[in-house]
Amino acid sequence: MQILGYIGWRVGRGLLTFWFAVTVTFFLVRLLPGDPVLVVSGPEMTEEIRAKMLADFGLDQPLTTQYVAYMRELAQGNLGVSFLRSQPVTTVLFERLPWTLLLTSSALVFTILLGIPLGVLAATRARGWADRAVQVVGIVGQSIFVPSIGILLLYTLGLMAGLFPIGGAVNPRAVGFDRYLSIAHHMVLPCMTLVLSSLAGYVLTLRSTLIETLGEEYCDLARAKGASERRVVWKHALRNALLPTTTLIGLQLGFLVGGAVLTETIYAYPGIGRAIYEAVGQMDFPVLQGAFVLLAATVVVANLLTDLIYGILDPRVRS
Amino acid sequence: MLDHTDAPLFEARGLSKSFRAGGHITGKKFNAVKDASLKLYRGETLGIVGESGCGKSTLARMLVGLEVPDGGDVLLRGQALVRDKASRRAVQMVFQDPYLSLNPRLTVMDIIAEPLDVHGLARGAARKARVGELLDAVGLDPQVSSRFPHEFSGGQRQRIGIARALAADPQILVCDEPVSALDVSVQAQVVNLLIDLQARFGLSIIFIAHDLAVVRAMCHRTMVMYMGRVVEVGDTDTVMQHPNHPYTQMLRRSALEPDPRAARLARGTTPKGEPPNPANLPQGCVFQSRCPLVFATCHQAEPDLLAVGDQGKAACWHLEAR
Amino acid sequence: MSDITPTADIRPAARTWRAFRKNPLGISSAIILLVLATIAILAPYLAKFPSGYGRNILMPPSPENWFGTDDLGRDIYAQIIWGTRISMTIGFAASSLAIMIGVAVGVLAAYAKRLDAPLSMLVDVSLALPVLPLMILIAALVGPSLQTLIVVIALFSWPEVARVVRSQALSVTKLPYVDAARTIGGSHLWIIIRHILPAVAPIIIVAVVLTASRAVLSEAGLAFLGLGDPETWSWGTVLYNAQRSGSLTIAWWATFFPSIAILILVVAATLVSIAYNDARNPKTRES
Amino acid sequence: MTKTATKDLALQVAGLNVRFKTLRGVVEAVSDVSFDLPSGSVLALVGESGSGKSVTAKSIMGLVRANHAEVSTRTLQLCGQDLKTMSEEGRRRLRGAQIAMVFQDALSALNPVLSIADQLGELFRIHRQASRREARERAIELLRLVRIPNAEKRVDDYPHQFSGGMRQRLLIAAGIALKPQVLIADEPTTALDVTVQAQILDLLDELRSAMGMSVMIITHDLGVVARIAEEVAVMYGGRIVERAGVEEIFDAPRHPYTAALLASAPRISSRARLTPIQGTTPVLINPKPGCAFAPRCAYATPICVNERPLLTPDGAPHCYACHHPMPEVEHA
Amino acid sequence: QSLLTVGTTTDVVNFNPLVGNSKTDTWVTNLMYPRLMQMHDDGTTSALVATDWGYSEDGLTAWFEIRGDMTWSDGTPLTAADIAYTVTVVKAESLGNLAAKLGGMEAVNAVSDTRVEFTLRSPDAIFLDYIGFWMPIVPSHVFPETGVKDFANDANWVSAGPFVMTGFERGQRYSFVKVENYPLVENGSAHVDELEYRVFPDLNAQALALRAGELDVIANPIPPAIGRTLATAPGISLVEVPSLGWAHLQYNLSRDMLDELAVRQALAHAVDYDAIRAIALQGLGTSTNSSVISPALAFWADPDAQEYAFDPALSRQILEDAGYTDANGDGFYDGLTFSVIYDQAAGEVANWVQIVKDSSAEAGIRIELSGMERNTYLQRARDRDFDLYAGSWGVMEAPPSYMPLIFRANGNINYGNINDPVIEEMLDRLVTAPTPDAARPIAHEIARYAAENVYDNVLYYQTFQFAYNSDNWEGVVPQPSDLLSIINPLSLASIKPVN
Ligand SMILES: Nc1ncnc2c1ncn2[C@@H]1O[C@H](COP(=O)(O)OP(=O)(O)OP(=O)(O)O)[C@@H](O)[C@H]1O
Ligand SMILES: Nc1ncnc2c1ncn2[C@@H]1O[C@H](COP(=O)(O)OP(=O)(O)OP(=O)(O)O)[C@@H](O)[C@H]1O
Ligand SMILES: [Mg+2]
Ligand SMILES: [Mg+2]
Repeated sequence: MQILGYIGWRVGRGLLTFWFAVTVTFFLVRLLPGDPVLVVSGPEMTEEIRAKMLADFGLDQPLTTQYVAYMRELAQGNLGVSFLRSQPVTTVLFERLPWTLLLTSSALVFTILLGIPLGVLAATRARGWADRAVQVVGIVGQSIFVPSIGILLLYTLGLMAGLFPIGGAVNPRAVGFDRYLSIAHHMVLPCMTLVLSSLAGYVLTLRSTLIETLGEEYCDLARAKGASERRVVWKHALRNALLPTTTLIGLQLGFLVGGAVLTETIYAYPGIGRAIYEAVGQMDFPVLQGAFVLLAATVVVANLLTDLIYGILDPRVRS
Repeated sequence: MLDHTDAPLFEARGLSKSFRAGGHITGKKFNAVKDASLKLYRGETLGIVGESGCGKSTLARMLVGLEVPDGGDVLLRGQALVRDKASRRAVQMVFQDPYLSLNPRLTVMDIIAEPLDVHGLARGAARKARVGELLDAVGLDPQVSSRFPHEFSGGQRQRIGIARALAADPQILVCDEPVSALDVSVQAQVVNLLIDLQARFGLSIIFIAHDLAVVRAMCHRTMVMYMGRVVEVGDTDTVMQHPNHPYTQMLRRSALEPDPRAARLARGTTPKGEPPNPANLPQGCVFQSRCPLVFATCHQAEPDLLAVGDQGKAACWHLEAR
Repeated sequence: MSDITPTADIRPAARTWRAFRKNPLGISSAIILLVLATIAILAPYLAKFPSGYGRNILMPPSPENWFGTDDLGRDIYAQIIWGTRISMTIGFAASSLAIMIGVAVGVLAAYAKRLDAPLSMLVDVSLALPVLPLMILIAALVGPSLQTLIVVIALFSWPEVARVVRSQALSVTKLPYVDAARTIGGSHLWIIIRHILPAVAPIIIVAVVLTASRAVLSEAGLAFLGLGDPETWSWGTVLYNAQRSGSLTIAWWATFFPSIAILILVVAATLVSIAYNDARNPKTRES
Repeated sequence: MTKTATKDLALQVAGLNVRFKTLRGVVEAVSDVSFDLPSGSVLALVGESGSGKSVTAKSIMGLVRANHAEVSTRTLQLCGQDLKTMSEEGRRRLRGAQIAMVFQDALSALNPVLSIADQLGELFRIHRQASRREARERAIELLRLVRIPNAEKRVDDYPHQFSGGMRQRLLIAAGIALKPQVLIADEPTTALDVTVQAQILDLLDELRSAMGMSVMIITHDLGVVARIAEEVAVMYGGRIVERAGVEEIFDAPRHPYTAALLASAPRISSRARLTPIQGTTPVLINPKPGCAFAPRCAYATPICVNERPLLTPDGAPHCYACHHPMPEVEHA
Repeated sequence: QSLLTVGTTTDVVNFNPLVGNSKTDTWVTNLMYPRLMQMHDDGTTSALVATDWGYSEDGLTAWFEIRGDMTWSDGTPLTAADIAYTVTVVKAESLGNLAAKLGGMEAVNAVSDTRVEFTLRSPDAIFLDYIGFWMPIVPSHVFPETGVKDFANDANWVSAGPFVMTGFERGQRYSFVKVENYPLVENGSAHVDELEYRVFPDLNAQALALRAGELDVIANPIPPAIGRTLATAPGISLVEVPSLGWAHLQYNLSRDMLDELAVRQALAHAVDYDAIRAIALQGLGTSTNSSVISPALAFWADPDAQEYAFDPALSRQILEDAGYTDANGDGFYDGLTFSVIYDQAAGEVANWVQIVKDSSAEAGIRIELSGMERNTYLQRARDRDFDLYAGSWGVMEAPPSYMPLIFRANGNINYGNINDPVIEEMLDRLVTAPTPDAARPIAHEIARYAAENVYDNVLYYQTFQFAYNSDNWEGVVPQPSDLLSIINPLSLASIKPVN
């Protein structure tokens, strides 16, 4: 019952978050200056055409009316129709979302796979040179301007060494298993860039919590029980130290999922961040709004997953 | 023995406070304090003892206005205590942890003068003089006022905390386990200081502790709490030597004296059982799960506080039956 | 009765400083930050404002142009020096703004129990928003200028600040000395100003440094997408010029120097705050 | 010293020094601490906060590992095995199996994210190469041993699901799991209520006699010392200032500190005004040459300030470090 | 199976050629929806689908004869009815700029399978040229009767170009296969079997992809800086084509001071025209002699036009004569501060505004750069919310069609807010001139008048550079403007692998 209460509370919170994000972006998108129909027809368009187009998309209605209508449609899973493409927004965005999810989740997995051992290394050798090296490398990775590293990697590994394709997500002519290989091949550089830029956050958090955790009394007790240092670190300290890191992952997801714009730009990766950037230029409100809805949903779901993982890691949450 | 025929100076009537278990909003509600009443007379020290989590601090916090009771009243000279600055001054508190109850970023001067600043009681030279007086009163050299708390030992810090409370010119001092964090040797310093200050300023003191021996040394009357309820109250000597409530008896029996022969006698006589989960109490007396004397009535209803002897009261169905 | 032998203990702040001094990474990073700040202040003495065009376009670094020239023949060294000024201004202005909002929200949430749930929710939700796309949206539609950038970056950086301030303030509000101030009769404002703000001050210092460095990165990102202020020279603008003119892969100096400048600033800021946190935390301090 | 002579001693410590290099200076946490723990006996280490009790215990366990710490001993033997020359790996094998420790704060000493089965079973898995299943079985047995009801079910619970008293039992269970020769209990009851404290002390007593282990108990509660100890060592300022059998200590303390400590303790049986020890506990940073207690001592003379007294009479069952010991009293 | 990959920076916004307006849209739809005429480097048109055209004596009827051998990729013949259909729906649904041009048309009729006739309200000398070049022909049997505006056209394409689209993945690629019957090239169909547009948002990365052999052609014009490296890169060739539009600095006449001729003249003399062409454009720009008729338009060009001299001293003289002073001695005339709006992302413009800023400073005029995101910039231009506007027009091929738009008081792209009865009168004459020959002198007159009054400051017309992999491909057919360049249908149909 308690656990159900907890889950209910988290889900409720998630829904609230979702609603809030949708509302904020709805009004943001519409309250800002700029003329949506301009792009559709170009500056030479006449006044009548303009008025007609505004009416077509309901943009001449009061904002509140538009909002109510939008929420009603949203409840039925309808995100509206793109201004420019005469296509449902869902169609437009679902071409992009899977790529973003694929890229960011792979980056996340690699970040964690790399981050944990590096964090452990740094913490167990605190203040030693290995620790400093991990810190510096991690921080440098996080601080490099993404396009700079992107161009550098493309130039060296892509053009000079010819190891990786310069851009795109997949070679369309590859079929079957080759297709997966091709997807992986195309993903290496963008994924590497994302991992590099988010690794430090995890490593540093893990490092500092692990240092603290290793000083906890239960770690001393484990040592008193004759556990080897290795066991103390991996069995006793790590799970506890991972808790704040898990929270961090949840917090950074929004950043990661929406923040890959620069990476996607440089690597010509067909993600949703890039789609948003394009939609801004095109003032395609429905697509913009829809992208924010999807991102918010992704983040909310991911946060629920994080909560779940937290629950698995921390029995105190479960009961 | 103090005269208790006057009206009490300070009184609590039927105070209750409930919390959610675990502090989480999905937690189950339980009574941290339930229907607790007490009277405090001028110049007297009332001890409150009980096991950890029995609601001593919560009661104390309600008395000084840090916690808003769910029900019940706090009265000063028969008047309900309003939560304004001025009446706050009359009831001051001394905290348990001498390390965390002083702001490490302020000098001793600023710490002790805080009540003066808040109430605008003294400024400039007067402020300094008053702080000097207070430091002197708690046995510290007024010279130390420019130092920071971390430069003092636990006992000295506790003195600073007491000086701060005194700066507000209170009539009542609520001390929440002021000595439990201190070493025995220092404990005695603070206990003696409180006794002396009480005599000097005519203070009334509520003294919370879980160590019966300290209460014995310090308090005129003693109140015993269990699971948020007052189970016994009375003259300290009676409570210590002839406890009426089976819980008080159990406490008394478990307490160890620094005397090898006496202590060894206690071996193997320990009562079994642990306090129940406060969020999941059975119907009836709260002590039923550990009481050696439990009988049918105990499972049905909670006993009321009944007068026993001249001043004492206890809440037990056995006394009712007697 | 009063024999006060001061214990050999030192003040927490002094202890932090001593521990900080012992960390070579932290101390050298702090020096780097100071140097950058000096460059920002002394920019007019270090280089002429990069205006005018020259016929020597895209020249590699040389004695005349230490960092080479860009596609309009302008000196990149001068652009970097003046860029330091603008980038740091944006960083600190945005972070100051974000800190003000974040501290207000964080302290309020920690202090006023009733506001905690809604405010924490607000913070969590704001953290969940896709920040960069929203920044792009606003910057694009309002029109890029220094002020827009500062406000937009601040608008999306405060929740992080609010979160750390809240958790620190929360632990402070639970301390007995805050209770003590309440029993004395101190007003809410008194308690917040006298006890809570000073206690979160160290966190705020760290947050200023970190938020500022992130703001610099955000500015560079926005500038790179064409949303920078064209009137000024920030590091992001220099990079954007390189991108737009197509010199990104051709003239390494046009990309390298601004990237390095950003890198140095952000790395130094991060290392300083890590070293400071390590020095402040007795568990990680190691003595 | 012959081999047989050492056999009877479960633990032999001589000349233990522990120093910490800190920002404030060198903390001489433990200086020249020596004591023997005979097999099967209970030694109480008493002293005020900061007197070095925990550091002594941890250094015997080999758990003082911070790189700013410096540990040295003249002798450190566990049942005749020289720990001083032993490799870290060798000492690790002894920990938990032949020498075990019970910590003060059960809540922070139990790992919040591991089940009790994991935490207790771990001992068998490390030292006895037990299978996961077997380890769990043994954990259940242990829970029964320390009287935790419903052991089969509770073994899968997590620390936060137990009450304070039960957690302390869990720690004790971990301590006695492999029937060590020496059990060091660092303030095992300080955090507990008196009623629970009494239960725990009973349990310790019982287990000790059942298993015949030697116990070193650390406390600052004189009531606990009186209740459980056979031998007592009083620590002050990182040194042992007096060592004797429990009755001698309480009846005829020779060191003024011990006497003052006893006098300052409140008693339920009397409401006399307490006699505190004035002044404060010593600072362990760069200590002065004389007796650490001199500034607070009623009997101090200039020699006390200048010259540190040695523990005398050497090797005697009742020894003390004082220039002006309290008169020996005849007790009835 | 040969495959040609073409890089572009943006996605297709709309596959409906009658609606879409982005460059990539045109590049893609051009390959499927043919035009009646093609355009040459000098802005003249010639036959493509149309074989012959002309006006009636009174100028009120216009007609096209078209080839009879064209078919849609599904086998349906392409007939005059398709043209009539296209014209009808564009007019009926007011689709884009084309609709504006059809305002003066009364009716359209497919009189036979190969002849279509238009009834005009008044004579229009360039009606046929305009329709001929600007109107893509769409299949009437595929496109809907009504609601063409909402027709997404995003599947089952039917093409009468060299290629037909087979599918796309947004953000990644647009795939085509060749159409068997494309009689407009010698071969009768394209040489390559498959064609693919690939999206590379960043031009720098795109250039890397070309060098790495992942792209064969880059559709976007190459910025001069990249051009310099690609020129020397092995296996890559650059092709130059002229732009048919021009870049200009427009003064908003409804703003204070900008309504004074002296100020506009001073501004005009404060632009370092040579530097702009030499530095910002790396020599890839040609002077328009400050005329709104680009010399690239061989037929229309005015040989006597003269560029404003870059002469800051002269500017200062003019301003001082007009009474401007520099009281505070900061080197700038008091109050003479203008902000210039431009699209941050428009490569060359963003470059030369900086030059304009610096050279104007020499003349004591302060210019503030207000670069912005494209849409905001268009919006500001539309609202005439700027002092100075820097930008460029795409294809401005016939003065009678664009001059009214830029000079009439109600002209749609009269960004300068020009409101001058003199010019209105000249425009009336221009648009009713029965033949191009009759229109030309009037156009010259207008251009000169505009230049005298500094109604617009036309800076240059650009030479675009396009790059392709010449190791692997040959036979490109360049056409003018970045809209056609080397990825126009004829070019892509002619391009073939090097043996
Ligand atoms: N703010 C709070 N929220 C939730 N529960 C609380 C809160 N304050 C106290 N409690 C709970 O109320 C009960 C009584 O607590 P209280 O602190 O009054 O006990 P106590 O007798 O002072 O114990 P101790 O001897 O440990 O100080 C405990 O179970 C405690 O966990
Ligand atoms: N890791 C450490 N670094 C520096 N100083 C330390 C460290 N551990 C202990 N000390 C110091 O050593 C001295 C002895 O500490 P110890 O914990 O042994 O005292 P204790 O007698 O166990 O006190 P308590 O009764 O409070 O547990 C103290 O002054 C303490 O500050
Ligand atoms: Mg309490
Ligand atoms: Mg200890």
